[in-house]
Amino acid sequence: MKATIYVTLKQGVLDPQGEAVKNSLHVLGYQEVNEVRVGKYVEIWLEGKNRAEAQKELEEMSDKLLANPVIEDFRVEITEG
Amino acid sequence: MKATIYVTLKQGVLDPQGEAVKNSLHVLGYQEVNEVRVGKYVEIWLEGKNRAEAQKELEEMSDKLLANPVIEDFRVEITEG
Amino acid sequence: MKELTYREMGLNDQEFENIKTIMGREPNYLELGMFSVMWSEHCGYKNSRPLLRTFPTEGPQVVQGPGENAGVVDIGDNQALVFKIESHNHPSAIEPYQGAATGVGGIVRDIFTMGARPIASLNSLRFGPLEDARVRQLFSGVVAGIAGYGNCLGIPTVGGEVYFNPSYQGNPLVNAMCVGLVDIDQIALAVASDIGSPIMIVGAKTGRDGIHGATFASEELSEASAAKRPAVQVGDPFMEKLLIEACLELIKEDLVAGMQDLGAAGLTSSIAESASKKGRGVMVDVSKVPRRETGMTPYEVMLSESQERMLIVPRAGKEARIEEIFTKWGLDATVIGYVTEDGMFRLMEGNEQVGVVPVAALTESCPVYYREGEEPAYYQECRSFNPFDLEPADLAPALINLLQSPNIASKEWVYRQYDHQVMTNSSVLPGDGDAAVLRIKGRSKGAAFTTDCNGRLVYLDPYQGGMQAVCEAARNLACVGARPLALTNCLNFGNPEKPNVYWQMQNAIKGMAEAARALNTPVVSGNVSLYNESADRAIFPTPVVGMVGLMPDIARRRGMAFKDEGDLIVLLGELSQELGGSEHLYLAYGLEKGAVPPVDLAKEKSLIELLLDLAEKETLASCHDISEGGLAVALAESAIKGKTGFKVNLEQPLSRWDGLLFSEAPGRAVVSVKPSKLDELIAKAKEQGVPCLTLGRVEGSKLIYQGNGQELIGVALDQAVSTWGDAIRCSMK
Amino acid sequence: MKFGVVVFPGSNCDADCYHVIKDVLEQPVDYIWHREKEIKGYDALILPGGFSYGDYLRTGAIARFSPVMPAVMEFADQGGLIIGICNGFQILLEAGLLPGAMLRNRSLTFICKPVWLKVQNEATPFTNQLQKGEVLQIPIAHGEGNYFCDPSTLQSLKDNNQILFTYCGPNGEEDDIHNPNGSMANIAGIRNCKGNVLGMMPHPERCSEEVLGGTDGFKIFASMLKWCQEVRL
Ligand SMILES: Nc1ncnc2c1ncn2[C@@H]1O[C@H](COP(=O)(O)OP(=O)(O)O)[C@@H](O)[C@H]1O
Ligand SMILES: [Mg+2]
Repeated sequence: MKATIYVTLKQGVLDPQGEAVKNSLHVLGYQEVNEVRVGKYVEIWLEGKNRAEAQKELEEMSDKLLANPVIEDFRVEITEG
Repeated sequence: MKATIYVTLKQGVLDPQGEAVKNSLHVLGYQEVNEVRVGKYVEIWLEGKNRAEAQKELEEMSDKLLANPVIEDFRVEITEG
Repeated sequence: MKELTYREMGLNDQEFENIKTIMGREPNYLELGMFSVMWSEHCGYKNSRPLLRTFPTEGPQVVQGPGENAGVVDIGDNQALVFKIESHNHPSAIEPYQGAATGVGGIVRDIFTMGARPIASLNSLRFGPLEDARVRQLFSGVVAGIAGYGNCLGIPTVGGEVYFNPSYQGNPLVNAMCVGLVDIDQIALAVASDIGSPIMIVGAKTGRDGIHGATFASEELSEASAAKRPAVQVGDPFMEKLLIEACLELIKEDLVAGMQDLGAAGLTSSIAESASKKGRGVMVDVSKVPRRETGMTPYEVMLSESQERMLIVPRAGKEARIEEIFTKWGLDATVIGYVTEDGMFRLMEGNEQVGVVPVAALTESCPVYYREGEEPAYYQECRSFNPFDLEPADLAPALINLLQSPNIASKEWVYRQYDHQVMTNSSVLPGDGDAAVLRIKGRSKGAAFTTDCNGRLVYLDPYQGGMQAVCEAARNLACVGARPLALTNCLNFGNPEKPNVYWQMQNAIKGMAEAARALNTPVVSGNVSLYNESADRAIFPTPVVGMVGLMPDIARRRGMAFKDEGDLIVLLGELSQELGGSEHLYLAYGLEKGAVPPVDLAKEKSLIELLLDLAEKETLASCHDISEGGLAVALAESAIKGKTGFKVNLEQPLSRWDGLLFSEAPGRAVVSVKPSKLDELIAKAKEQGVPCLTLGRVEGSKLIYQGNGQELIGVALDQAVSTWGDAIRCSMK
Repeated sequence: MKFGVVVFPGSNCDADCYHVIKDVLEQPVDYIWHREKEIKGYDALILPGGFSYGDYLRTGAIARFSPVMPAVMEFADQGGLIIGICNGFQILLEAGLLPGAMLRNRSLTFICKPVWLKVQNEATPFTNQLQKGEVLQIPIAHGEGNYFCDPSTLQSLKDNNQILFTYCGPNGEEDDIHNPNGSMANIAGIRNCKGNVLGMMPHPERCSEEVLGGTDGFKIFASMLKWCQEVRL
């Protein structure tokens, strides 16, 4: 089974990286870009488990390790299997 | 309009971060995890443009700046508007 | 954001009454918020100010004492060192990486705000035991945060200290120190004087980060604090780097009348502090402040602790040039108000007045509490404990345990993550000496820096422990060959409203002040962090001392590593048996007790003078002070560093040896010399009246400790190296 | 010999390189601000270490689009000497002046420590004062120095002797234990085909004076000077 976890900075948390990317896109002439936020995209391949169990476990993993709940939100998506 | 760009390491490029995450997940008792790959998840909000144009520009941005073709693949997805 | 009551803002009923009296009316929400942050311990020092006054703050070397963003000491040639240490304990407990990173950012701003180029960072860290997974997470997060921010700025992190003890389990300590170099005629101060001159803000946009951070830093950590927690500040070291370069350019061209960083309590504090110096007022339009988020209220704007922002008061007619420089660095400066005559802090939103407070009310009127200390019960009980009532432990295992104790073991796992060589000045690197040594480009002189505090000793005997912290710092500087000049300090204590905690503060500060006087190292800056308590207990009182020193010729710097086979090993200072408060007692018996070996300031002073004298004559091959782990560990460390063995022999009538080997009595150092220089050493020691005892020689590949000619401990060098070298790295795997 | 040190926002070894050239090598040197569009009258450029643009997104990724870069590439075309150190190396990779890319250190941590380097090719403008096989000690300080390229690129690097420095042990052991960051083939520094552009992760400017504990790094700057004064003329 394959799952994808999207980790993004919480609303209102400064994203220096996004700022830097936006500015450089402007320099490259892409003026139409208003905002950029950079997050993490984690792909996990795992065995056995039914979807429900897996979902639960993946949420745990994200909360414990993949995301930093203090500044980040996450979303779990089981993409295959 | 909002777009999302997924940047992932090419097949065959080793992913030290993914490896590390996998190992710590095992330590945390999630033995069922077989592989982990960590990529970037870039959200871009932009103005005007029709979908087609936007798609084209976003591909450019990704190719030039957001991803490094030597080690990374990318996928552009226009999510809203 | 739901409205807080004055109590939730951390003000007590009496303080609220005072505010109403000062104002002659009920303050509005914005005004109340401003009072609450300015009157917090973090900004107002309401509990500590009476004690801080007892510090010696003057001396011929002092250019600027406490009261500015950082202290300044003269190092000759129209040059000065600008330095300060500051805590970021609570933010780091919540989010270790960002908490530590923004801690570095904050102290670095204090330094370049003075017009100085930051040249070195140090940090003093305290955590619970490494066996705890959460602690390991905190530890690695904090170290990564310091590295992430400091490395990006290109300021070398050259030193510091790390201790692990259960008392810090729920409340880690993260103190960051920064040192800057400035030409004395270029020092900038935080003042807004010329009436009508504009006030500019530059750097990051203002968001809702860390609102009430200052208040938050003035309360005990609890489950609740997690909920109450303001949006965590995220650091942007790249923005800070641009600010450093741009601001130093302004100073170089003499374009600013006043410059102030935005730290705790954000705009409120930095504007109030700048205005108060000359009794000025200000008119500020909050709607002009560039925002990162929409719909922010004046309250949120004025209390935000968004990082990487500076306040600039330009010299008349220099605005244009200032704009130019900021534009060059890709920064935009915005005028948000101007200086007024009437001493009032006026806040507008567009053309509506949203608040007005007398500047002095926020600064000078901050209440001061003269509290009563009370000697805690544990004090006498611990003092009266006699370690010699214990069965002596096996010596060899005891030494191994000491070498692998994370409080003594190599800190390489930490400093490898810090760029400690950028700026190409570092000439005694982390781990190689008792203090960091930097060359001053274009001069033959060098500067040395260290931070020190043994919280356990301060807990057992605040007065002795406070003296110790200052003495150890000075001794460490003398060991590398630098003369101690002045100190900064970060007073990490528990809740001052508890008489036992206040007693700890009183006595620790008394000890620090006496030692600072005796050693002629005045206090020129510092920071106070109180309420360091978690559910179950207060931390060990931990008044961290950061000290700077000067050596006339950097060629005479000294490391701790033994050099050549055949060199003689000499103890400077007395043989001691006292085990009170030692790491050995803790490791071998689980005890944190005993009378703390007393400091003799006169002896400390003569040891320091001797070490400086020997540096000038380049008599010594190596020099290492005796601290945690005692004589045995000091010898082992010099051997490990020198990749060589040694043989020493101790003589005494007593039958037990644990005292002699592991006592942490102050005022001592282990040195090595070429045999040809022994007489010179002995003569010098006599002159200074420092006892001087030849213990043995550098030789072979084994660490051999003898007592009255019998081998007490024999450890292979390789074993010592791996035991000491791998301890922390392995527990962090 | 005239040097130019290119300064990007966030460069932080620019002053260190400037100091080595001016005060140790005793040659003329200027800073070149990243907004400059023209580079004239220089014999060699240094792209210094640091965190250009905070190294956000990828190290060197944003700097590579600085206004100065076209001029830097033209300078390279015309055969001018370019040495990219640490972040400078990363920028050269992103700009395509050198092949390959940098991944995060396999330890995932920043590493600051002295390492040993084996000189693989002495017949270059950057190594002519060194011996093939000679072992140097030079410090590294980076979080992303884990060099990667595809197998065919690696082969051509080898075939054209483009690998100048590899990580090794004190006695030249080119093994995994002495590979600090996981770099492919222990690669620490490479040059372009033409031979006038060098990228290396270690910091020679940090060990060019006794007071800093070593002078091995100086030999690289000395080689550039020698090449400029003799070989080239
Ligand atoms: N423990 C201390 N010893 C000496 N000076 C101190 C101490 N604590 C604070 N100070 C001084 O009080 C002033 C205000 O401190 P602080 O509020 O930390 O400054 P900032 O607003 O720049 O952070 C500074 O000059 C600081 O050096
Ligand atoms: Mg300040």
